[in-house]
Amino acid sequence: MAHALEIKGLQAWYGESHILHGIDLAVPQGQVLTLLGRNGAGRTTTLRAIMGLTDRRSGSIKVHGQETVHLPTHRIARLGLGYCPEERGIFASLSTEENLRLPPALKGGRGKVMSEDEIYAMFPNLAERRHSQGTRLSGGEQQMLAVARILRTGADILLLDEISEGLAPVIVQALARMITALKAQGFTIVMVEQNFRFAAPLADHFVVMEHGQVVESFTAAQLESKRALLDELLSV
Amino acid sequence: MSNLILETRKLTKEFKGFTAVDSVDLQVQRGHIHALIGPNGAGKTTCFNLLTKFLTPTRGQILFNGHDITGEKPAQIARRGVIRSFQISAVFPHLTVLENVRIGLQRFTGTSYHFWKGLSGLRQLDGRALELLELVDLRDMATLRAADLPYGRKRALEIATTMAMEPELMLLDEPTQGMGHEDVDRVTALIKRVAEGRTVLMVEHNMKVISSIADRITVLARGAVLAEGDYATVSRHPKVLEAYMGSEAAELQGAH
Amino acid sequence: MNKKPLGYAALFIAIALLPFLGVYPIFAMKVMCYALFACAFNLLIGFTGLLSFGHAAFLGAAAYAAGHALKVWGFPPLLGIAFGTLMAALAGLVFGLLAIRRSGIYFSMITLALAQMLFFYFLQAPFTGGEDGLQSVPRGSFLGINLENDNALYYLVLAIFVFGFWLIYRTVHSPFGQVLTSIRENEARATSLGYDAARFKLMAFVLSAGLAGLAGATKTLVLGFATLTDAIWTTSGLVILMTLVGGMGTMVGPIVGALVIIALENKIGDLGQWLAGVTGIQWFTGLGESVSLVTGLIFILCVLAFRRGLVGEAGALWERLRKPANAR
Amino acid sequence: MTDFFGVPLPALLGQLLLGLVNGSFYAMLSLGLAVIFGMLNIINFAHGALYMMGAFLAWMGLEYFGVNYWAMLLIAPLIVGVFGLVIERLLLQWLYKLDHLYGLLLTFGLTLVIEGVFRSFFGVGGQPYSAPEALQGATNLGFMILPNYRAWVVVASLVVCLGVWVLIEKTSLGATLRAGTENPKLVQAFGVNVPRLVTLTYAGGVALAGFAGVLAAPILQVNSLMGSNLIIVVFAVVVIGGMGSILGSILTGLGLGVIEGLTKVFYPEASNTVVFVIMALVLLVRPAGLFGKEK
Amino acid sequence: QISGDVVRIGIITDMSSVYADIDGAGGVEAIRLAIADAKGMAAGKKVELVFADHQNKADVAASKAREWFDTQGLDLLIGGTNSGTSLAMAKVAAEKKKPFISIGAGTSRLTNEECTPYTIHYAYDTVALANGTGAAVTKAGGKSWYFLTADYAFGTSLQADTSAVVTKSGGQVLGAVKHPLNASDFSSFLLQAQSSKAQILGLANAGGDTINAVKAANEFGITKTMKLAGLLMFINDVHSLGLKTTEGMYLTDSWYWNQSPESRAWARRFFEKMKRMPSSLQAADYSAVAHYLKAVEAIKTDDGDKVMAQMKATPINDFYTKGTIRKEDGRGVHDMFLLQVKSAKESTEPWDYFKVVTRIPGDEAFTKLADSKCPLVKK
Ligand SMILES: Nc1ncnc2c1ncn2[C@@H]1O[C@H](COP(=O)(O)OP(=O)(O)OP(=O)(O)O)[C@@H](O)[C@H]1O
Ligand SMILES: Nc1ncnc2c1ncn2[C@@H]1O[C@H](COP(=O)(O)OP(=O)(O)OP(=O)(O)O)[C@@H](O)[C@H]1O
Ligand SMILES: [Mg+2]
Ligand SMILES: [Mg+2]
Repeated sequence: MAHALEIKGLQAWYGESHILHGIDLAVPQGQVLTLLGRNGAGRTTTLRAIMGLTDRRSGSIKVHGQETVHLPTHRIARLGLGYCPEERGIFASLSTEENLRLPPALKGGRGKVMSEDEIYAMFPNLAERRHSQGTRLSGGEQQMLAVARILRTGADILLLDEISEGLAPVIVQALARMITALKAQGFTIVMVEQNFRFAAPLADHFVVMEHGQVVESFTAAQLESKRALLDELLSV
Repeated sequence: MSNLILETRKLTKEFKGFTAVDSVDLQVQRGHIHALIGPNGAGKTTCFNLLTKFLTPTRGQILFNGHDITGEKPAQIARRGVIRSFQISAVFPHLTVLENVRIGLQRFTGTSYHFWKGLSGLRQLDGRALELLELVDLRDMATLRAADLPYGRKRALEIATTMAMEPELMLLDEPTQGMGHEDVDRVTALIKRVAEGRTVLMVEHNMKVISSIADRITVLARGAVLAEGDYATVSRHPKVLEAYMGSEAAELQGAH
Repeated sequence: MNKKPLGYAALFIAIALLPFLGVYPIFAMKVMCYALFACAFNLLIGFTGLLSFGHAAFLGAAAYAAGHALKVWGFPPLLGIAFGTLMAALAGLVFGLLAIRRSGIYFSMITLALAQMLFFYFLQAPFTGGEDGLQSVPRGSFLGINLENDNALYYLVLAIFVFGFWLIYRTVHSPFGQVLTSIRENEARATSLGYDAARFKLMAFVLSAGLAGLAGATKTLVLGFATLTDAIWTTSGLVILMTLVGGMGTMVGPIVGALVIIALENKIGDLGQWLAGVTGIQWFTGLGESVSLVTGLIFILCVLAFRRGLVGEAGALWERLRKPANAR
Repeated sequence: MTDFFGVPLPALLGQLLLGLVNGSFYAMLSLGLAVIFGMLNIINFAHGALYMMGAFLAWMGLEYFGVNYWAMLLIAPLIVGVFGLVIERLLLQWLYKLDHLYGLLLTFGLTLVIEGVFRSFFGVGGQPYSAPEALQGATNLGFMILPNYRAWVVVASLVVCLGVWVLIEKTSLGATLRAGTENPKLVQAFGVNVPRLVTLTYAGGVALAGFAGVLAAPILQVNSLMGSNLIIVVFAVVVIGGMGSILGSILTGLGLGVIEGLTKVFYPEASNTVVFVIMALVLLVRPAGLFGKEK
Repeated sequence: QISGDVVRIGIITDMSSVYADIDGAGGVEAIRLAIADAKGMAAGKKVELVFADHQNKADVAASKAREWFDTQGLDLLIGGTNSGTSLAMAKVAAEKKKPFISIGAGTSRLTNEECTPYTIHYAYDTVALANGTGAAVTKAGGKSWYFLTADYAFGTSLQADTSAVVTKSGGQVLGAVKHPLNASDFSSFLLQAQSSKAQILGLANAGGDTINAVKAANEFGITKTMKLAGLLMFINDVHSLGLKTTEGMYLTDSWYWNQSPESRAWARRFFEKMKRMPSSLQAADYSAVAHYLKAVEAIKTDDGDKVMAQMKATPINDFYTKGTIRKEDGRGVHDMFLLQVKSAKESTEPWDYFKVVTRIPGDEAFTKLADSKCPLVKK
């Protein structure tokens, strides 16, 4: 099976502090991988390192087989990556609509390009607040916008950081349905989730991180057998 | 004194033709942990901002202990004993954990404008500061820089600093957001502990937290009050189910 | 822990001995005035996080006010200086009320613009003598000691300098200073704790303006004149440079910076000629005519490579040298 | 003839028009500052020096290479832009992670250096430069004689300002620019080459200054200090306008030019300070400036 | 008795800023020429020159002067341009009892309120300029005046002095408009001036302001109806404006390089070195130092009091001027010239800019002793 994303020995630093100590991950095309771990385990950092947003990194990151560790961020993105950051990153000076339209279509992306109508159908809140300034949206609305934004670009590998955070239960359910749908359409997804109940039914693979290292890695099928271990690792 | 510590009357906030908070009559009982919940964009944070005057209400009144505080400035309101926390963590990153709390305590010494005094006066406050840190399990981290704390601990520090102000009313905006389960439980317990003898008004999405500590819940939707009551009442309210909790309601008890 | 006061005491005693070591008293006094000016500026930028680009206004306001009081009204020296300081603080209050509500770069630009307005006032007002300056300000006498004597004046200036420095040190290490720090770190949070951030910043600003005024008034007494140079915007730039070169947010940095910059301003011509002599490169003879060019280069260099300034970098080096030693 | 506070109406109209000419310079310079500030978060103190450079380039082009005004109107901004490119790559790019004030300080140092270099080559005296043949002479508007060149200045700068405004507020490139202003890393993570965008923005912003310089050369004295006198006033304009919007900086620039022009009639002594007085008043009422947004 | 066995001369002037062109490095070069002409010797001892840039800062000028007097045994201090610095240096020199010659300062206070026994004000002052231009132009037919005045001490006093002279000479002042320093745009002010219908527009300003004003006057066709008179202008200003814009303007100066064969000869020498023609100040630098060296040579001492007495006792007589230094207040008194800018056609060679309209005798140009406010003048 072709790996959409393949990471070997990834190390990353913020300034002087060494955060990731050799991460190995492989995500097959069209599957969902969830990164679990306690606060500060380095999951966000892993996603940022993939995008080249850490101060320094080393190791190997292959996107559709192409080495990217030496590439600048925008070149990496153009290989078909869509990143939804933990802090959402909604632009205050842009309206909701402009925020949505901001990310350019990625030439390298092989994913399905969602139309604006489809997006507004998925998030009616956004349709309603279409012309208001990006950061005037409520916390949850911003979260929706951040996810919606990368679905337009044709990225086929999505990196989603804590997207269920701060959302009302109804919306969380909608998101879960969306991810299932995206998966069915062939998107490859790497999720960071705190909300295990949200992530559990969606993922094909689970990776547990601790102190910048992978401590456990298993498939959905093995989930039940790993429950006890997980409880211990995550104190769920 | 009346049993109501905080009351709003027809509190309204409009942003360029959009009504974020729509004549809300909120009544918070002294000694309660009062939760404010609602779908995203319901106007909860805006409500907080109005109560602390980080935003100016378009209409309506805010009464604290029976005084009309609608016209007061943020710092004034804080001095009355209404202290808020922020949705994103707010500590003084380059000060030590101890100093963070001491800044809060310092206000009561009345020396804050004394630029000719030494710091020795402030050291007397260290004892009280450490007590507060003890309360949130931060005592052994007292000498660290706040910036070096893990996220969950920062929230705890924030609560300790807020406590230092001896608030009558604490406003907490999503205190458990972005926390691991471990920390969520810790902070929930913490809130319960610190709420003794004072009043807490909190915004929260985590139903487990709400169900375990809230005495009373107000549900906002589209800027207006949708329902109010204790957890049992609210969680069965059909409109709340529809607007907020979704089909998950049945299993709500075990959420998260 | 208590080594610091000792260090400062040593520094001041060393300064007190300078005239005996053949150092030019007027030069040393001028450096002290600018050092105090820079320290006052540093109180804002280094400890409150506000970059004022108009501090020359306070230096100038005090210089003219003190000069006028001493010369025309015949005030005794200390009273004249006090008057100048007061006027600067007053100007600081007005500037502060207008500027303090904006932060960051806006604050800098507003202070710059207000200072420019004051400059035009000084230029046009009759009592300042326009571009001739306010000349022949008498030094007078203090406690019966004739201050026309450079050495006598030297110790008076030293005393003023030590007082100013002490006040700044006190302010930084006071309850007030703590609140300032917290406001610099997170203004919204400080407000929510009940601190009226604007009032604290305003007070710091007035304090800094007053101290800058103290420096300006003293300078007038030392040199015997006040001119537009004191109030022009390039002087505001100069004090920033002094602080930057010495080290923002350090106590002694601005003093070192003032020394370096004043020495450079006075000696750069000699330096150029010396360099030309040593290297044989004729271009260096022109160095004396390129003060601002050299100043600009230092600015760029400092911002790019030595942001901590001389004192800051030295401190960092010291830390680095000490750490491995401890580890071993 | 109608009088207006003792000033004949035609004269007043004349002064208004002249104010507009000055306003055009303010508008163009504060616009450049606003664009650069937006994208790089740097207050480009060197803006005045680069404006001076534009004027000097116009003069040098004619003096040394016989290149005429019209060609220099294109070439000079280009050269200034390229120079900006070099500055950005060489110096500014290291400052983005730091506090804004370092950008201000660095460009302040840069101003001293640029002015110093020009001064050491060309002295401080002005250089003669006259308007191109086609624009010499004046038109009698009935109420005043308007030199053709001044009319051209107003038209040219209005066109340029409007063009920039459309580019930034109405195009997707503009949206990307605005987003890059806030969170460059994230925009880059969307696949936009942000460093290049930043460099080009700086180059574009200073090219505007260079363009203004060429426009100014026939009117004002071309000398090494012409920029530093102007830049502080432009700062005041920016504060009044509030830097919140591109349109704001243009309108404020023009408006203040006109107000300054009126002051020259009614109370000439104050014409240099009037901008600062207005600034103080505006700050009292609207701390964020006329068009600025409260944070 | 030459102190330190060397005659040390120092010049402190603006070498880097607004006034650097009219004095600056050229001034230093002129002094070098003067020393070279004395074969580098005076009273059998070597003559040395030191120079420094005061950056238009009075404190820099004063501290440099002080340092030179104290540590280098400076014998003569020359003050270049900028009034504030000259006033500050004069005080220092007086304290050290050494001669101080101010060349380029405009302020008349140097020989009035702030006079000292050791100050010589050599080339010109604002009174002389006012007298020169005001009287001569009015007599030449420019009867009605309007002023464009820089709104600070210098401009206002220049305007006041000139107005007085104009009225006295039978002219009429129709009004004035004040403009702030460094007003980049003069068009508004000029339109106001134009509507006064005066014959002469007196520019009571300096440097960049004058240049910008002249440029705008030309652009708005004001030069067609009014004649401009620059009250403080130097040849360098005309050079930077070009003849096309300045044609027909009046100005007063103490010297013009093309005024006599000796002047021409000296100016050539200067041109060789500096690649431009000297300003009157640079010529005055030469003249002042030469005058000093002759005095030292004559009395074989560099003692401050004696040299001052000698310099005041001997008339100046060189290519620059023929005149005296007034004993009581140190005012250099010599002829001034009303110059008019040639048209491009009339100009026959580079830097050939002026024709001399009238010569104004020194005692008419400068403040009369009777009017002096110098406390040293006994009345
Ligand atoms: N910009 C930064 N500079 C320095 N250290 C950082 C930075 N961002 C994160 N860290 C540190 O890196 C470590 C890993 O952080 P990361 O954000 O990847 O954790 P996480 O697993 O995503 O946790 P969370 O649930 O808090 O998001 C933490 O110790 C954190 O303090
Ligand atoms: N400054 C503003 N200008 C315009 N609209 C605003 C502004 N602030 C908030 N809003 C709008 O008001 C509504 C309420 O926002 P608020 O932040 O109070 O929601 P919330 O209840 O806290 O939601 P969440 O749980 O998602 O944080 C949202 O629709 C938001 O878009
Ligand atoms: Mg994370
Ligand atoms: Mg919220």
